[in-house]
Amino acid sequence: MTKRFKTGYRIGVILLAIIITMLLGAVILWAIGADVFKTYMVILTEPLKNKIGVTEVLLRMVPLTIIALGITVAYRSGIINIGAEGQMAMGILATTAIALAFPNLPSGVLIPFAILAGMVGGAAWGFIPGFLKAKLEVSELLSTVMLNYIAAQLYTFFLRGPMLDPAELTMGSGTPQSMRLTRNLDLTRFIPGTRIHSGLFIAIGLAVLIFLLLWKTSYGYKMRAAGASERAARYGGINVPKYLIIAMMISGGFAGIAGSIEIAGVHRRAIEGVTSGYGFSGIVVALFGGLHPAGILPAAFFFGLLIYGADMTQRLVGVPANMVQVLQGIIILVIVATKMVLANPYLMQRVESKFAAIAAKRSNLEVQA
Amino acid sequence: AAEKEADSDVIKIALIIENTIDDKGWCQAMHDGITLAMEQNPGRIEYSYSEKMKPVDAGSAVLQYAGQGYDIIIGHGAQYKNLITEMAAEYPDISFAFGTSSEIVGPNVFSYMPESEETGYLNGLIAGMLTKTNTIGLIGPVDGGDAARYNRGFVLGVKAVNSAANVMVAHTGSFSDFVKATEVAQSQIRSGADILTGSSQQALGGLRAVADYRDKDIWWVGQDLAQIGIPEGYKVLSASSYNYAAVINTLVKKMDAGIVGGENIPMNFNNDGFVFKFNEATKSKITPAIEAKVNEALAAFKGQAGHASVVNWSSVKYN
Amino acid sequence: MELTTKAIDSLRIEHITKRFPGVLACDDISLDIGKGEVLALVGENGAGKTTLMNVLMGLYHPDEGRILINGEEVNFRSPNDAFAYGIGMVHQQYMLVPNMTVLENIALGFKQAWKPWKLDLNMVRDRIDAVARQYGLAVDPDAFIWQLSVGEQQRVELVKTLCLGARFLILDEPTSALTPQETDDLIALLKRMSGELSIIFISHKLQEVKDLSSKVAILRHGRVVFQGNTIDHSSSDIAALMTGHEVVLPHNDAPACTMGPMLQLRNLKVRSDRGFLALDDLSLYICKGEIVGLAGVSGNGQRELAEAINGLRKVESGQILFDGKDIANCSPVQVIQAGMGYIPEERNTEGIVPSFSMKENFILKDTDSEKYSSHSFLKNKVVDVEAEQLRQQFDIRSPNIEVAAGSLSGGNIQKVILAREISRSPKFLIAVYPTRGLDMGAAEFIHKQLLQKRNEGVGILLISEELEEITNLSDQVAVIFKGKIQKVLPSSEASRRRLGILMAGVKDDEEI
Amino acid sequence: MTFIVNILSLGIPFSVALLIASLGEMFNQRSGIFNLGCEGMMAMGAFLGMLVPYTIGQGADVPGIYNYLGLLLASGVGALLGLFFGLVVVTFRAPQGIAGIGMQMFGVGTAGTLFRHFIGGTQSVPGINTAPIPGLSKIPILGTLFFNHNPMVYVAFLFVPIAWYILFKTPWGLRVRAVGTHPRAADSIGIQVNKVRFQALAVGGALAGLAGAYLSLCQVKMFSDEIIAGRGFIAVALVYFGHWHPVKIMAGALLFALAQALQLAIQGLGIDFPYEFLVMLPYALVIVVLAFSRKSQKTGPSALGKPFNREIRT
Ligand SMILES: Nc1ncnc2c1ncn2[C@@H]1O[C@H](COP(=O)(O)OP(=O)(O)OP(=O)(O)O)[C@@H](O)[C@H]1O
Ligand SMILES: Nc1ncnc2c1ncn2[C@@H]1O[C@H](COP(=O)(O)OP(=O)(O)OP(=O)(O)O)[C@@H](O)[C@H]1O
Ligand SMILES: [Mg+2]
Ligand SMILES: [Mg+2]
Repeated sequence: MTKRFKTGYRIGVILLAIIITMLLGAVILWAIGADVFKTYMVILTEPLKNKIGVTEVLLRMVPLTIIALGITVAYRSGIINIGAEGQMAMGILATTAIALAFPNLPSGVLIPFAILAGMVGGAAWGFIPGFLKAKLEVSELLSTVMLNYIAAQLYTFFLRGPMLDPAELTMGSGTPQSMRLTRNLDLTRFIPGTRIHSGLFIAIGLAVLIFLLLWKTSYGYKMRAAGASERAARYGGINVPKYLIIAMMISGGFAGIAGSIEIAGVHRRAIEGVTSGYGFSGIVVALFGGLHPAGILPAAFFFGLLIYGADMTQRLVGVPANMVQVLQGIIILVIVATKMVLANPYLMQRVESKFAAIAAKRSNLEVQA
Repeated sequence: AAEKEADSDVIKIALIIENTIDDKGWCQAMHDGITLAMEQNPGRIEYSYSEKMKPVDAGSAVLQYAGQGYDIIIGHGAQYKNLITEMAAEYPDISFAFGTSSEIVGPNVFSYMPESEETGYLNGLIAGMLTKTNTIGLIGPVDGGDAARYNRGFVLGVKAVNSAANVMVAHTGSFSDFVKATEVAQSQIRSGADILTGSSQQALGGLRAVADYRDKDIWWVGQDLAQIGIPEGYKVLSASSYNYAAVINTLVKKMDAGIVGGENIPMNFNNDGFVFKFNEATKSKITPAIEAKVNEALAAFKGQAGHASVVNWSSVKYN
Repeated sequence: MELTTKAIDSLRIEHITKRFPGVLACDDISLDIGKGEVLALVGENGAGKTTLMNVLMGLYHPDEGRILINGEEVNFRSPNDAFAYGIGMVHQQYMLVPNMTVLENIALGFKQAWKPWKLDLNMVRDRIDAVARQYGLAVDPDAFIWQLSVGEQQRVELVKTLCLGARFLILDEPTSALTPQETDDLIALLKRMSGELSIIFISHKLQEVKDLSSKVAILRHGRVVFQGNTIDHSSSDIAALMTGHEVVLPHNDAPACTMGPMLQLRNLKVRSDRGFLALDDLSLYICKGEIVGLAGVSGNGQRELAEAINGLRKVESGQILFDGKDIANCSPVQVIQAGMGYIPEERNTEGIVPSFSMKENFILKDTDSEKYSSHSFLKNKVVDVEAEQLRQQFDIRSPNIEVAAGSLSGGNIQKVILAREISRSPKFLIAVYPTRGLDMGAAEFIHKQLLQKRNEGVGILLISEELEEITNLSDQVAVIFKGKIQKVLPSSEASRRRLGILMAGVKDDEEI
Repeated sequence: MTFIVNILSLGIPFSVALLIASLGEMFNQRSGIFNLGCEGMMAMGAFLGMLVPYTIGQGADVPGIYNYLGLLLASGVGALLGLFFGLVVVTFRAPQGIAGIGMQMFGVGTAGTLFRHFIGGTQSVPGINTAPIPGLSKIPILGTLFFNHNPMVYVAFLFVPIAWYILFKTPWGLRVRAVGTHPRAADSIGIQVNKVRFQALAVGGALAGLAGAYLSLCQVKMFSDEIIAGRGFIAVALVYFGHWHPVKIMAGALLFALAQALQLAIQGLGIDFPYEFLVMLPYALVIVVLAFSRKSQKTGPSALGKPFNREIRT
C-alpha cells in the first residue's frame, strides 16, 4: 500500500465522517429550525476563545479523566464498570463525612485524608459488583446499573438526614445538601477568575500512576492478563477472582476520588447532581482514549470541550438544552465508527484495489485511444 | 461603566434552572414569573435562561453571564447556594439571587423563600374535609426543599380538620420521574385514597393517574395553577401558584433604589407571593363549609405577618 | 432425497490469488480435480491451504483468478452458492454451535426445513437418518454439541456436510484431533465415499495422504510448489518437498532412567465439568529423566488429569506426590512454584494470552520472580533481552517480540508456550497433545526439545493421541481408559495394535 | 389479602414497559449485539407514540385509532433506530458499549429536542385505557389480578410465549441464536450473519420503541423528556437476570415491578422509616435474587459484543 494512498484514504474517511456528523445533526437542527453551521462552530471553537472557556473545559476534564482511568483498570481486567455514578456518589459521601467530622485539620492533612476517604467509599461500592461477579457470577452489567440507583437513594438519605446543612433547617427548606465544607478542604484555584483547581494535577498524576500500574508492574500485568484471557491467567497461576475484585475496587476508588475532587475543587459542599453523568461519559472517554492513560487525557479534554461547548449552544444559538445530548450522541456514534474504519486494513485494501482497478481501466482506455 | 450608565434602565436578568422552562413545576413558575414581570415593566427587563443546568454547568453559565454584563443572575434552587455565594464574592458588581432560602449570604445576593406550607395547608383543608374514605394520598418527590414544606403543610391542613384522616405519604425519590409518581398514585388509590396531591414536576404523573378515574369520586388538589388548565383539569379541585412576578418586580424596584442584595424576599399569601384558586369547573364539589374554612385560613395567612402560628411545617415528622 | 442435480465432473482452480493486508496467502494457484479423485493438499502451517479452500467455498472472494466447474466459470459469493453446486467443507476449526443440538446445527443449513413460521425438525431428522444409513455414520441428533467428544463432533460435521447434499467434499485437517481408531475409520469411510464423491483432503499426516489420496499438491508460502500422483512418491519425498529438507522425527533410544520417582499419582479421584468421575482411582508414577506417554482416546480423563495436577481442578481424593510433597488441591501458583511445567491442550485460549505480545507471554508465570521484577516493578529490559533470546533459540517465526501472540500460527504459538515452559527449567513437564495440528517441521522441533529435556533429567508426562509420537518419544507407555490406568508397558512392547486394543478398554490379558 | 392483591395487580402493569424492552434487548443480545442504546430507543418511542394522538389524533372522529397508530409509529421508528445502530456496530464494527451510550444520548436527546420544539412542555393524551375482559374481570381476586388491565398488558404477556416460540421454534430464531453464539459457524453454513443481526436489531428496536410508547400512551398517557428515567438500562440488566430466556426475563421484570408495588404499599403504611431504603428495594432485590440463584451463564450468547467479519479474525 502506498503511503500516498494511505494518507489520502485517511483524510477521505475523516472528511466523510465530518460530513456525516454535520448531516445527522443538521436533520435534527433543521427540524427545529436552528442554524446548523453556527451550532457546530460554537461547540467546537467557542470554549477555546477565552481563558474562562478553556479552564471550564479543563474543569470537566478532571473528573472525566479520573473516572476513565478507573474504568480502564476495570475494563482491562475483564469487568465493565457502568457503576461509576454510584461509586462517585459514595466517594462524595465519605469525603463529606470526613470534612464534617474534622473541620479543623490543616489542609495538608485534611485534603489527602478526605480524598483517601473518597477513594475508600468508592472502592467499597466497587467491591460489591466485583465480589458478586468473581464469586457469585452475577453480571456486573446488572449489578452496577442497580447499584447506581441504590447509591443515588443513599446519597439523598445522607444529605437529607445526618449530613444536612443546619442552615437548611433554620433558614431554608431542607434541600438535601451538606453545609459549606471547611475551607481547609478547598483545592486551590490557581488561575484567578476561573474555577480551575489543583485537582487537574491530581488527575494527571493519577494518569501516570495508572500507566505505571498497568504496564510496569506485576499487579497490572496480572490484572490485564485476567482481563484478556481468564483461562490463560488461571493457567498462569493468577488468582483471577482476586484481581477482578481488586480491579473493581480500584475502579470504584477512582470514581470516588473524582467525587472527592469535585467537592473539594468545584462545589465545596455535597449537593445533588454532582455526578452529572460523568460516570457514563467516563466510559466513553476511557474507550475513546483507547483504554490507555495517554489516550484518555486528550479524550477527556475533547469530551470536556464537547460537553461544555454543546452546553453553550443554548445560550448562543438558542437550541434547546436537549440538543446537547443529540450532538454528543451523534459525535460519539460517528467517531467510534470512523475509528474502526480507519483501523480496518482489510477495508483499506479493498478500497485500494478498487481504485487500482479503476485506474487500470482508465489507462487501458487511454492506451486503446 | 459609561456603557452601563447608558442603558441603566434596562435590567438584564439571567436565570439558571435545573429543569426546563415548561416543566409545569418549579422552573416554569419562575420563568412565567419573569416573563410576566417583563410584560408588567415594558422595556425594563432583558432576560436569558439556561435550562437543565447540572451543578457544574451552572457555574459555567454564571461565569458566562457575568462576562456578558448581566445585572441579576438567579440560581433557581437552594442547590445553587454555594455557587451563588462564591460568584457573588467574585463579582461584587453584579447582583445575584437564589432560593429557597432565607439565608443572607452576601451583600449582593438576594434570597427568596416561598413558604409553600401555606399552599399545602389550604389543599390539606380541602382534602381533609372532602375525603370519604379518610384516606388521602401524598406523592412526594424527595423529602426536601420546597416539596418538603408543601407536603408538611398539607399534612397539617388535613389534621386541622379531620384528625381521623390518614395521609399516605410516599416518595418517588426523584423530582422528574412522573412514571413513578403514577405508580405511587395508582398504589394509593388501590389502597383507598380518594384525594391526592403532590408537588414538583413529577406530580403531574399523579394527576394523570387520578384522571383515569374519570367517573369515580377521586380528586386531585394541585400545587400549580397550570394544572387546572390542562386536559386533566377536570380532576383538579384547587391549586395555587407562586407569583414570581412579584419577586422579580421587587428585585427591579430594589435595584432601582440602589439596593443590590443582602435581603431576603419571602413569598407567602401575605405579600401576594402565592395565588390560590378553586377550579371553577369542579366547584360543585366544594361545599360552603370547605370554602369557608379555606377562606378563613387564607385570611389568616394574608392578615397576619407571621404565619408560623398557623403552620409550623418543621414540626411534622412522617419518617 | 437428493439435493443436488448436477454432478461435478471437474473442478478447476485457475490463477487464484488472495491477499490479506500484509500477507499474500494464495499466490497464483492453479489446481484441478476430476470426478472421484482425492486430492491431498499439504504444506506447512500458514502455507495458504485453508485460505484457498475458503475461496473455493465462497467465504473469501479471490483478488484474482477464477473457478471453473464442468468447464463453466462460477462466481461464489457465499457458501450457499458453493452448496448449490454440491460443494461442502469440514472446517479446520469445527463450525458447530456448542449450545445447540446436532439436529439444530444441521437445520441451520438445511433450508428445505425452514417453513415460514416453523422449523421442521422432523424433516431434518429424517435427512440425518438417511445420511447416517447411507454412509454408516451414526450420530445422536438430540445431543448437544458441547456434550460430544472431538471425534463425535467431527462426525457431526461430516454428517452435516453430507446432509446439505455435498457431492464434493473438502476436509481441512479432519484427523488432527482424532484418535488412531477414529482416524482409521474416517480414512476407510472416505475411501469408500471417494467412489462417488470428489474430495480435497488437507493433512499434516503423510501416512493418511498416502493411504487416501490419488493426487497430491504441495503448497509453500501460498504457491503450489509440487503436484503429482500420490503413488509415485514416498512419504519422505513429500515431506522433503514440503519442508525443503529431510524430516526425521527423533526417537527416544536413550537408556531407561535410573533416577527416583518425580511425580506419583495415588488413587486420584477427580470429577469432570459434567459431574461424573473423570479420574477414578487413578495411580501412576513417572521418574526423573523419563518420558511416560499417556495413550488413550480423548475424553477418558486426560484433560482432567492434567488440570488436577496443575491445581486447575479440584481433587476429590487421593494424592499427587511431587518430589515427595503432596500438591493435590494446591493452587496453580503453588504448583508452578513447586517446579511444574505444563503445555496445555488449548494452546490458543489457555497456553497464551492471545492479545498480549509474545514477550509478555513469556513471563506469564514469572511476573513475581526476581528475574523479571523487583518490588513489583517489571524489569522490562531483562524481559526484552530474554524474549529475543528465546525467539531465536526456539526459532519462532515472527517479525519481532512485540507481535500479539494470538496472531501467530498454531505452530509458532506452540513454540512460544514450549519456550516459556522449558526456559523456566521445570523439574517436570506435562505436555498435552503438543503437536496437534502442527506441520512436520514444527512437530520435529518440538519432539527434539522434549527429548533434550528428558536427557537433562526432567520427567515428562506426554499426553497424546498420536501413537507414533508416543512410541517414538516415551520410555514407558501408560494407557488410560475411563479414568483408570489400563496398563503401563515399556515402549518397546507397545505396538500400535496392542495399544489400540488397550485404549478400547480391553484388558491386556483378556486379549491374548 | 387486599394488600397482597393490590400489590400483585399493580405489579403486573408496572412490569410491562420493562418486559417489552427486555424482550427486545434479548433478541439483540441473542444475535450478539449488546444494545445499551435501548434507553434512547424507548425515549423516541415514547415521544413518537404520543405525538400521533396528540397532533393528528386530536378532534378526530375515532381518536382511539390514533393511539394505535402511535404505537405503530413508535415501533417503526424504533426499528429504524435499531438498523441505524446496526450500521454503526455491525457494518462499521464500532465497539458496542460505547456506541450504545452514543445511541442512548442521541435517542433521549432527539426525543427531548423534537418534543420541546413541536409540543413544548409536559403534555398528556387520552391514551389507551384499561380494558377489563368482559366476564372474566368480574371473577373475585383473579379478575382484578389478571383480567382488568390495559390491552397492551395482555399483549406484552402474549409476547413472552411468542418470543419463546420465535427464538426456539422458528428458523429465524435458530439463526439468531447461531449468529449470537458462533457467527463463524453460521457463516460457514451459508447464513448471512450481519443480515440476521440487522433483523434482530430491528426487532429489538421495534420492541424498545413499543415499550416507550407503552409508557407514554398506556401507563401515564403523558410525555416529558425524562419519561424513561433509566428504565432502558434496567431492561438491559434484566436480560442478564433472565439469562436470555423470555420466561426468565418475564420473571425478572415481574420481580422488579412487584418489588416496586410492594415498596410503595409499604411506604403507604406510614411506618417511620427513611423512604430511600424502600425506594431502593426493587434494585437491591434483583441483585440479591441473582446472587443467590447462582447459575453460570452458559446459555448466554458467547459472541455477544463481538462484531463479525469473515476475513477479520479477532
Ligand atoms: N483472515 C486472515 N487475515 C489475515 N491473514 C490471514 C487470514 N487468514 C489467513 N491469513 C494468512 O494467510 C496465510 C495462509 O493462512 P492459511 O490459514 O491458509 O494457512 P494454512 O495453510 O491453512 O495453515 P495451517 O496448516 O496451519 O492450517 C497465513 O500466513 C496467514 O497469516
Ligand atoms: N487475526 C489474524 N490476523 C492475521 N493473521 C491471522 C490472524 N489470525 C490468524 N492468523 C494467521 O492465520 C494463519 C492460520 O491460522 P490458523 O488459526 O488456521 O493457524 P494454524 O496454524 O492453522 O493453527 P492450528 O494448526 O492450531 O489450527 C496463521 O498463520 C496465523 O498467522
Ligand atoms: Mg489451515
Ligand atoms: Mg493448522
